[in-house]
Amino acid sequence: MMATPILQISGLTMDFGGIRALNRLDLEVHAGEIVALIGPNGAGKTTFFNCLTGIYTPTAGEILLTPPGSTKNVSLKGLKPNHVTEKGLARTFQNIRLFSQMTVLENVMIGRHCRTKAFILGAILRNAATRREERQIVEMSYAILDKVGLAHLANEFARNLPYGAQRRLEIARALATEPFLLLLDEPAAGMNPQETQELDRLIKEISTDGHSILLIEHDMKLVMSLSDRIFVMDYGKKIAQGKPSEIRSNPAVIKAYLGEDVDA
Amino acid sequence: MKLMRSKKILAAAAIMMLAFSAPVAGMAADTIKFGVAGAHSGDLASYGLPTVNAAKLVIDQVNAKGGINGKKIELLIEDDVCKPEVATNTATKLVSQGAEVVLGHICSGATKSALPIYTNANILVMSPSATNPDLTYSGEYPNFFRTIAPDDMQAKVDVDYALDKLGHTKIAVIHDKGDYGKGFAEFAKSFVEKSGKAEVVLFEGVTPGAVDYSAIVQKIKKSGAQAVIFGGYHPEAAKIVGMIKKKRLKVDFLSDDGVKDDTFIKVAGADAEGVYASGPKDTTGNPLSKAAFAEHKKVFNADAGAFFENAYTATLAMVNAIEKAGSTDLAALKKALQTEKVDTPLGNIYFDDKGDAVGIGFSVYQVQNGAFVEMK
Amino acid sequence: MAACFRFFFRDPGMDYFIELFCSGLTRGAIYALIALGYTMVYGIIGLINFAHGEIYMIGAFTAFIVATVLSIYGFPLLAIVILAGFAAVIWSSAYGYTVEKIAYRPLRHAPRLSPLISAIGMSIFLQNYVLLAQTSNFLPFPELIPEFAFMEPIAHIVGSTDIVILITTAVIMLILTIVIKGTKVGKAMRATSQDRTMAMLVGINVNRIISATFIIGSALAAVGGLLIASHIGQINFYIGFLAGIKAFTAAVLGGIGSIPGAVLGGLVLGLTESFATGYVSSDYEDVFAFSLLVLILIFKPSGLLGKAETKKV
Amino acid sequence: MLGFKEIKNGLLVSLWFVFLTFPLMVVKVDPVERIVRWRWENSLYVAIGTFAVFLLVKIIIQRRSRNAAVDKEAEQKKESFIHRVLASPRQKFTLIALLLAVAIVFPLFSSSYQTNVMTTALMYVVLGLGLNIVVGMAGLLDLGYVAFYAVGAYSYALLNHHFDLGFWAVLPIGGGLAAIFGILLGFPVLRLRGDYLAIVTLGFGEIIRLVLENWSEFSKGPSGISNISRPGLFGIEFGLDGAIIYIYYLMIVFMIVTIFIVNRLQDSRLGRAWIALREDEIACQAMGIDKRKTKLVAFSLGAFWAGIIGVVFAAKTTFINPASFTFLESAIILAIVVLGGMGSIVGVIFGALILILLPEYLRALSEYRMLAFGAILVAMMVFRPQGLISNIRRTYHSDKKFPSPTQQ
Repeated sequence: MMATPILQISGLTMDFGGIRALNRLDLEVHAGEIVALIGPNGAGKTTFFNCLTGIYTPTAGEILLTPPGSTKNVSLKGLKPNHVTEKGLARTFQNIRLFSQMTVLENVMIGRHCRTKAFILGAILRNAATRREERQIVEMSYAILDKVGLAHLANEFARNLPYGAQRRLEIARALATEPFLLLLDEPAAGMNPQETQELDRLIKEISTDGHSILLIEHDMKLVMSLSDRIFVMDYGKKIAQGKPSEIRSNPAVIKAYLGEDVDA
Repeated sequence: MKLMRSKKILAAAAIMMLAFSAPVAGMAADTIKFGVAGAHSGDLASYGLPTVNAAKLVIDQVNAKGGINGKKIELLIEDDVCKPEVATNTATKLVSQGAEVVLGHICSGATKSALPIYTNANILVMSPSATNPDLTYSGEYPNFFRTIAPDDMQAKVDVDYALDKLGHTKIAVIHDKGDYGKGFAEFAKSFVEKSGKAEVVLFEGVTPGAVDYSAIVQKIKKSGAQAVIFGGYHPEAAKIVGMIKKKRLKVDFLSDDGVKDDTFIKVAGADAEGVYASGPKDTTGNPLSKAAFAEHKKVFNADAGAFFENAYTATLAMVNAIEKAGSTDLAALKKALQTEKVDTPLGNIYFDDKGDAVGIGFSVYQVQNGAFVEMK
Repeated sequence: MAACFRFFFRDPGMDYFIELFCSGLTRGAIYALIALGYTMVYGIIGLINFAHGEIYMIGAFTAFIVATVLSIYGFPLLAIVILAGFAAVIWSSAYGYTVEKIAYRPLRHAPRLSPLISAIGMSIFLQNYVLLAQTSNFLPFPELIPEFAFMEPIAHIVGSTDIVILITTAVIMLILTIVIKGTKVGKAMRATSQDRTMAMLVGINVNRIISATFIIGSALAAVGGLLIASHIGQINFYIGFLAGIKAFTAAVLGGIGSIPGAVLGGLVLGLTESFATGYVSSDYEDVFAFSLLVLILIFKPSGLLGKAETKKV
Repeated sequence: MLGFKEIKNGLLVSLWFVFLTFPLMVVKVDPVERIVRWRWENSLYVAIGTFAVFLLVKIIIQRRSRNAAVDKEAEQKKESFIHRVLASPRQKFTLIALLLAVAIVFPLFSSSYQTNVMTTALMYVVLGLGLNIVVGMAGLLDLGYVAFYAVGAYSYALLNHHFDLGFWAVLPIGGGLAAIFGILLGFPVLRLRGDYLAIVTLGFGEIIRLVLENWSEFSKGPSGISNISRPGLFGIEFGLDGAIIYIYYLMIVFMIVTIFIVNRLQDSRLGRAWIALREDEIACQAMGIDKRKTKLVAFSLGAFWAGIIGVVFAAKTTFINPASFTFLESAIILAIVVLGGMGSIVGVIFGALILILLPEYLRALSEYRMLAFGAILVAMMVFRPQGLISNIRRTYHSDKKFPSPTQQ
């Protein structure tokens, strides 16, 4: 018997008015895994992420999160995004959503928000505890930036970074919240092959550090290189799942990607 | 190099700060400084600007005749937007500039906040339009005078007229939510209630500047009121009487000094016919009043506007007091104001020890054929 | 219309209700007329055009000046009404166009709040401009719409001005809706409001469309100015500010950016105020109006007919 | 320098303005006397004036664009002058010390009027800094800020009137009550965004004013509350001139404390959360920030300062009525924040000094005062839409060194 999966999704359904964007999805992620979620445009992948992270409240279904090494699970359904993050699940965005008027370092420092405490009085008095906390935030943020290779740009404005660096900064910001499960929404979109290669390395490194990763990606080369398992979605439904080698030869997947009408 | 430049700029900044703080004007001893304060911009400008014109007219005449006791009068005109906090700045500015007497302020609120500053500097203040009773009754402002009747006196005249002369028993009291209108309305309400002869069937405020008053008129109609006593200014009064006519409502409309203004008749036109308003006695027959309005028309080529006569009277009274007292010393001025009678557009007046004008007299007017006619 | 109601309901309570209802409709239609301009401008450039109330005031003033001059020179009433209306529309549009060009166009790519402050500055400027150029006093606005004889039996409930205002508002709303749905300009407007860059790419002259929006909005304000001033019977330089705030409230209430929304918002606001005055107290009519706004926005954060903002993640 | 084309355009523009201003500037009617006056001379003034302004603006724009390349560097230098001064500790302290010295001696050789006006300006500095938390940092457009100011002012006025409570006792009460009102307002509007929030806050401001105006039993209505005590100092009462100077120094202290606190808030965990909230609400929540709590804290802290200054306001004017708390007041405070540069503390200080002192010193223009004020507001926005002084973010450094990776 395997250990309890850290993320367990069953029957997840999301309706927008009359449109069913997600149709009874089941999915599991185990500790230490890199799982990819692929599918044609409009398949509902980002909606799936939004349901997971509390931006949408799913119509039906259950999302259970079990921290590694623990047996107690928590339901994420109906939780606000910030509580989801507190529970240990962080994400990046497909359309980069950095805080553009803040520096690179501050963007990462924001990620530390839910793991720190200082409040109004602490901010005003700047007592020893607050100073210590701030110091720790800065040091840790620098360390994370160093990991993604942006430490030397720490005091630049986020908006001035090149595209690839912005994507990496999004990852750094998410890592700062100390997630055990990281959701990456098309992290390689718009990157050139060299940047993608660096990203490949970075994600593997993050994985070795003990983070589990669930990612949406269109770059098949990257997906095949990274993933332990792959889920394929189309029209809000799961159409296939399995190891990269199995997915590569799955006829349903090929059909979906080639755009053939399955029902016809 | 860099540092030197910044030092220069710092020095420049410092000099600028000093320049700001330098006294605005030197004290020229050969003129009498006459302050005029009130709302000269913003929504209430139409009540403040006529006072400026009145002061200009009177002072120009005085200066043309060689001034008072050989001294020319210099006007210091300051805007207070009818806001208490601006009025304190206005007042300190006038005091700093050496104003020796002040005509103003226009609104009771602004006057109240400004008065302590003048009181402290022993400067005579005379308002053409601040009607709040406390201003004179409380005794806190010995330097304050006015040429308009306080709210309670105006209200008493209106209520007596409605109850005794017109014999109404159901009165609706409406006001414009302003310090003048509401103050007046509250007195009117209490006088009606105290009289025992009539009841107040409606007591409500309307929002000045609202686009439509038909709902409140319907409510007046439903209340069964025989008369409406309105506290406020002429623009709202004109709108309400217009609506009353439109809704075919038969009620008498009585109002205060803020409505007894020719602009009211001009704006309300035919709707104004039959409206009662209380105001200072006997002005249309007064040659001084005629002359004042004619002068205004000649100089400014426009109608005078609200409180013009009161302001004209106040200016004359103050000029006369300065002349008789021979100085602008507060005690001397007070004595002159209280003892020396002066001819004004509002009649031959002097002031009582509280600061209210005596001799203006107060009566009720009715609009008949496009003019205010005094009701005997 | 109301006469029929009266025939059926002899109950005085019902009478009072109908009277208040009619008052509310008129008031609401007035708000709606001004709100249409707000909503159009907001829909297209996302700006709360605080100077819109002043454009309305300038329209009323122009109509006043032209009407008075013509009546002094002895023109017949019909000619006065048409010419005054025409002049009000021309000059209001000209002011709207100029204000946009001076105070908003240079700020097209500025931070979001800058045009708002510019608009507040413009509003203060225009108020004081009229104050100085004309007078601070209230002026009598000539009655341009005579009391129709056939209305006499119900004149105590609805006057002819009320009817004209109601009909005008309805007609304008219809025309606007048709223009925006059906014509080329309307399509270009919708395109510009949805995505300015895309509109530019497909060959729409965005600046011209924005100007057109200001011109149409201002023309509506002028019509409103003329009718409302004629209804109230007086004008001064400050009437635009207060009416503007209420109209803006109406526009938001109905869902800012939506033409039927502005009209609905205006009517809801007008009726609320009228009933609040009639059944509670006019002391608190504005408190009711704003409380209603808050309540509606809490339950429908985009207003009554506004499109819900879709969260694009 | 100016070609034929500009002259022609200038003529066309002035012609347009002559047309535009024709009915209002030229015709003046007296509807009752039935007289029309044609003031043609005004058309001439308009034509000349517009032409001159047009050419002036053209020259400025031409010079700007011609020297664009050269200017850019200079521009950047100029823009960052304040920043450079602030960045260098020595210059910063010289500047602060100098300003402080000027501020301290200011009332000693200026009239009460000057001191009074300066006090008003300082009050608006603090109000601006308070609103800056809400609008500038947290990005919540609040058009009803004046409501909290009113809450503070009425707290002091009423408590002083009924219970004879002193200034210092009410100061925290006023601030606290305003903060509670901030939370009360904050709750229902949490879901609203952008301009919907703006109109609801505007409505809230109006509601507070209307209640104060109409609920006479509570607030004495429009006739206001007079004879509010001026602040004392350990039981010492001042005369009028003394009180003016005392309140001035009080405001200097308040301003310094406020700057100190706001500065610290800005660079704290909370301040970062506000700015993140302003930048992107969704990303902000996804990073684990509690949107509700962060917004409510912003509202209540902003309101707190408005309440404090409200108390000072009541004590300074000794009389208050609802006329002081109109929408225009909120608009002016907002203008201070936007004009100064959203989120920038130094900017807000400059903005307040300009916008409050300007109308006072424009008094020389008498009736053209507010006209000029409106025009200047527009002009400042058109020529400097981002505000006078843009915000600078604090930089942090690690103990470790992270060298820039050498390019491969």
